Amino acid sequence: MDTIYLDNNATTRVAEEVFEEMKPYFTEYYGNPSSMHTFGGQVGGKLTEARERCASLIGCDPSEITFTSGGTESDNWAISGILAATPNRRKLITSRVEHPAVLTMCRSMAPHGYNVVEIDVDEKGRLDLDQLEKEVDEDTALVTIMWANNETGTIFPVEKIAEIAHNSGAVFHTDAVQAVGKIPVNMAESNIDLLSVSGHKLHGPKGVGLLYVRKGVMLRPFIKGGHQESGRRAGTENTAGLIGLGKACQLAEENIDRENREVKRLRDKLESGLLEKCSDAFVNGDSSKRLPNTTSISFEYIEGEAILLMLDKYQICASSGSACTSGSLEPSHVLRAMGVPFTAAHGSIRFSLSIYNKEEEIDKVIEVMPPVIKRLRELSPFGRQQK
Amino acid sequence: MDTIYLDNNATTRVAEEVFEEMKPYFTEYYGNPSSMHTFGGQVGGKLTEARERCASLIGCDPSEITFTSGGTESDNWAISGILAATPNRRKLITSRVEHPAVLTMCRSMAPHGYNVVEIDVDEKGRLDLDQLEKEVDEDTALVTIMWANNETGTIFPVEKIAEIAHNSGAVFHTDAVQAVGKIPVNMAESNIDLLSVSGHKLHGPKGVGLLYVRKGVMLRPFIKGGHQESGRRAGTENTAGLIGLGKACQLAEENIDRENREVKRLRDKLESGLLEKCSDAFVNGDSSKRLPNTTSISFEYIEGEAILLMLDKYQICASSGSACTSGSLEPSHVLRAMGVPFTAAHGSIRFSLSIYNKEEEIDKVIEVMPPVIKRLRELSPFGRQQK
Amino acid sequence: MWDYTEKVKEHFLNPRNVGEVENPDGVGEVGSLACGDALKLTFKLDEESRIEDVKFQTFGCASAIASSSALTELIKGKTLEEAENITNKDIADYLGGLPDEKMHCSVMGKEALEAAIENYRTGETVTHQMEGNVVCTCFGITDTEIEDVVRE
Ligand SMILES: Cc1ncc(COP(=O)(O)O)c(C=O)c1O
Ligand SMILES: Cc1ncc(COP(=O)(O)O)c(C=O)c1O
Ligand code: FES
Ligand code: FES
Repeated sequence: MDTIYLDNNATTRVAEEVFEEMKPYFTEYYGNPSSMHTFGGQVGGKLTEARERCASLIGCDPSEITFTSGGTESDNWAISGILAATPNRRKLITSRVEHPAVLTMCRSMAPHGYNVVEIDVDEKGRLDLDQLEKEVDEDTALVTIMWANNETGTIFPVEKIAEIAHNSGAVFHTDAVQAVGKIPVNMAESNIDLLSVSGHKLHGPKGVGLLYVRKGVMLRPFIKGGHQESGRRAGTENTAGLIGLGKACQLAEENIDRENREVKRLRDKLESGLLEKCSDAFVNGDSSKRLPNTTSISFEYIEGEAILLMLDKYQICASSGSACTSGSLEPSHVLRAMGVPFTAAHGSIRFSLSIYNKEEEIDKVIEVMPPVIKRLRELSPFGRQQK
Repeated sequence: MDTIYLDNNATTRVAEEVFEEMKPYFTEYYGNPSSMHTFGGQVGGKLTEARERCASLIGCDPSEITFTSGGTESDNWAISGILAATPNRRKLITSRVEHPAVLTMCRSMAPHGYNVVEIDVDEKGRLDLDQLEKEVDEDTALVTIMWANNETGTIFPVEKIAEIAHNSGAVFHTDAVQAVGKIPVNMAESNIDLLSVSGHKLHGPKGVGLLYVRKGVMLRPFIKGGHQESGRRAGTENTAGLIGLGKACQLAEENIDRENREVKRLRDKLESGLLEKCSDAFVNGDSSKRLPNTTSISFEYIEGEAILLMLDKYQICASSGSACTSGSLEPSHVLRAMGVPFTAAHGSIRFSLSIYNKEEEIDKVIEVMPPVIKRLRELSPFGRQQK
Repeated sequence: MWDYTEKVKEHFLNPRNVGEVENPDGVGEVGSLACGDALKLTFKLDEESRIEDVKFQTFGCASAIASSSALTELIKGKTLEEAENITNKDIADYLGGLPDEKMHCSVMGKEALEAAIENYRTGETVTHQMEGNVVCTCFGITDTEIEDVVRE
C-alpha cells in the first residue's frame, strides 16, 4: 500500500488539473505580465482569469482580490496594513488559538504601542463572545479571528464577530486559510472586511495566496515597490503559481459538496473507529461546528511525536499539533488555550482528509493504529493499565 | 520566425532543466517539509540541496541564505529588518537609480523619522562616491545600493561602497537581482552584509528569491509566523519553486562564462549594429562597467511605447524603462537621474539578452529596427530631418 | 521533520529493556508531564556489583525512547562507577547521532540513572518534578526571542 496522506491541513496535493494548467507558464509563456509586448501581455490575460476564478469561489468582485505569496503574507499584511491605515486606534484584538501567522504578528505590535488582546476559548475551543463584546471599543482598529482552526477544525461565528467589530467601527479580518474550499464562503452576503486564503491548502501550489479586501476598506501595502496588483502588492507575479491557484479555486467550487459529504463521512468513520478501539482517547474541539475533514484526537499518557513515527512506519501521514509548531517541544498553544490536560495535549494527533482519500485507507488506519497506541502505552510510566 | 525575446532583465524563460527538477514536487512529492513524517521530510532534503546550490553560486555558507518570495520581498526585508534591529541609527542611504523595490521602501521610512538620502549618479549612471562618503556617518544604519542597474546594466563598485559603509559602522545591503547569474559573485571574498537575489531573473521560476545575510548580521524578520527558514521567514515554503531556484543557480554557475562571452558578443553586435544604422541614437549608462547582456539605447525624438509596439509586430520583445515602471507614463527615474534629456529619455529602449538568444535573432533586429525608427520619426514633429 | 539515524529509528521501534525490574536495587524518576517527558529507570545489581538488569519507561518523544533504550544497553554489565561516566555524547554516538534540537532528550535518561544510583546509595527516593506545573525546559529560549531577532 502507498502513502496514506491524512495531513491535508498541513498541505495538500496539487490537483492534476491544476498542474496541467500551470505547465505552459514556465518554459513556454514565461513573459512578465507587466511587459509592453504581446508575449508578456498574454500572461496577464491568464492572471485575470485566475483572479475571476478565485473571486467566484469566495463570491466577491475580482478587484477585491490581491495575490500574495501565501497565507502567512496575507495575514501579516492584513494586520499591519490596517493598523498603519488607522493610526488613531491603538487596540488590536485576536484569539488565543490563531495560527502563528496571525498571533506572532499581533504580538509583535505590542512593543509599538498597541494594546493586543487575545480572546479566550472554552474547553471545546469555542470563542468567548462575551469577552469579545466587552473588549471591542472605539479604540479598536482591528479584530482578527480565524474562520476555522487548523488544529481542531472548530468553526468560529465570523459573521457575528464581524458585527461586534463593526458596532465599534473596527475592521474585521479573518484567516480563512482552512475554511476556503472546505465550507461555503460567500463574501457577497457577508460583512467580513478582509479574508486570507492560501493556495496549498486547497490543492493549489505552495507559495501563493490572496487577500480579499472589501471595496472601500483602506489598508497600506506591505510589500512595496513596483505597480503590480494595482499598486497593492509589489513584486513580479508568480504567474504559474497564481494560474494554478485560480484553477484550484475553480475545482474547490466544484468539489465543495463532495468535501461536505464524502470527506465528512470518511472523517466520521475514522474518528468513531479509533475512539471505539482505543481507551482514554477523546476528540478535541467542537464536533458540532467543525470542518468536514478534520479530527483532533488525544490519546492520553503518550507522546505525539512517538505516535507519528510509529504511523510513519505504515506510511500513514498525520500531524501532532500543527505542522508549523511541531519542531517545538511544547504542546500546541491551541490545546493549551482550550485547557486540555497536559497528559492528553501531548498525545494529540490531527487527521485531516481530502477528496483524494479512499475508504481502504481509513480502514487501514483503524486497523493499525490501536496496537500502536497500546504498544506506546506499554513504554509509558503513566499508561500501564490502559489498553 | 518565433518570438525574439530580448527582455531578460524583466524576466527570463525557466530553463528546461529547472522545470524538470521542479515537476515531481507538485502532484507527487507534495508534502510539507515541516511535517513529522517521511513523506514531508524527504522534501526538506531537496530544499537543503537547493540551498547548497544557491550558496555555491554566490560563494557563501548555506546557513547564510534565507528563501523569500522574490527580489522585492528580499529588498523590503533587508531594509526594514536592519532598521528595526538598529533603532539608534536613523539615517538610511540609497541611490536615485534603485529599483522601486528598494526606493519605495526607503522612501516609506521617511515618515517614521528616518533621514533618507538618495545619492546621485552622473550622466553615465556612475554613483557619486564623494557624496556617499560625505553622507555616511555614525547615525547611518544602512546603505543599500544595487550591484547592477536593471535599466542600463551599469555595475556599481559594491566592495568600495561596503567599505565606506563599514567605516562608519553602517550595514551594507546590495540588490544583486540583476547581477547574480550574469557576473561572478563571491561572498567569501566580499564584505557585503546582505544581498538580494530573484529566481526569475536567472532562468528560475517567478515568485522565489533569497536574501543572503552574512553570519553575525542581525536583522528582524519581515514575514512572521511559523518557524520555517530557522525562524527568519515564516510561511510554508514554496518547495517546487525553491527547488527550481536551486537548479537555476547551479546552471547559472555553469553558464557564467557563456554569459560573459557569447551573450556579451551578441549584445555588442546588436548595439553597434543599431547605432550604425540609426542616427541620433546613443547608449545610456557606463559601457565600460556594464552587465554583459544589457544595452539601453535612446532614440531621440520618438516615444518608447510606440517603438515597442512596432517591434511587437515582428514579435521582438524589449522594454522601455523597466517593466515595473512601464505602465506609468513618466520617463524612467533612472534616466532622469542620469540627466538624459527628455526627448531622448522617452525614446529609450532596453534590450536584455540571455544564453537562449541566437545570432539570427540579433541579425533580424538589426534588420527590422532601423526602418521602424525612421517611420516613427516621420510621425514626430521633432524628428523629421533624421533618418 | 527530524533527521533520525537508522539506529535511532531502530531503537525507537524496538526499544530494549522496557518495563520495571522486580525488586530493584535502585529507582530513579525524572521529568514531568508538563515538560512532555518523564522517565523511570530501575536496576538490579549482581554479586560483583555490576548492573545485571535495567529497565525503563518513558513518556517522551522518539529520541527520548531511543536514548533510554541505548542507555540501558550501554550500562548493562557495568559497575555503577563505570555507568556514571557515560555521557550524553556516548549515548548520541551509540545511536549514530541525534539532531541538535533533540540532544536534550538524551539527558533525561542519564538524569534518571543518576537518580537511581543515588537512590541505591542513600536509600532516598529522588523524584525530580514528576508532577506539577514546571515550565518546559526542553526549549531554552522562547518563541518571541527567536522571532524578535534573527541571529547567527
Ligand atoms: C489557519 C492558517 N493560517 C495561516 C497559515 C499559513 O499559510 P501559508 O502556509 O500559506 O503561509 C496556515 C497554514 O500553514 C493555517 O493553517
Ligand atoms: C534590480 C531589481 N531589483 C528587484 C527586482 C524585483 O524582483 P522581483 O520581481 O523578484 O520581485 C527587480 C526586478 O523586477 C530588479 O530588476
Ligand atoms: S500621449 Fe499617450 S502617454 Fe502621453
Ligand atoms: S524528550 Fe523532551 S523533546 Fe524529546
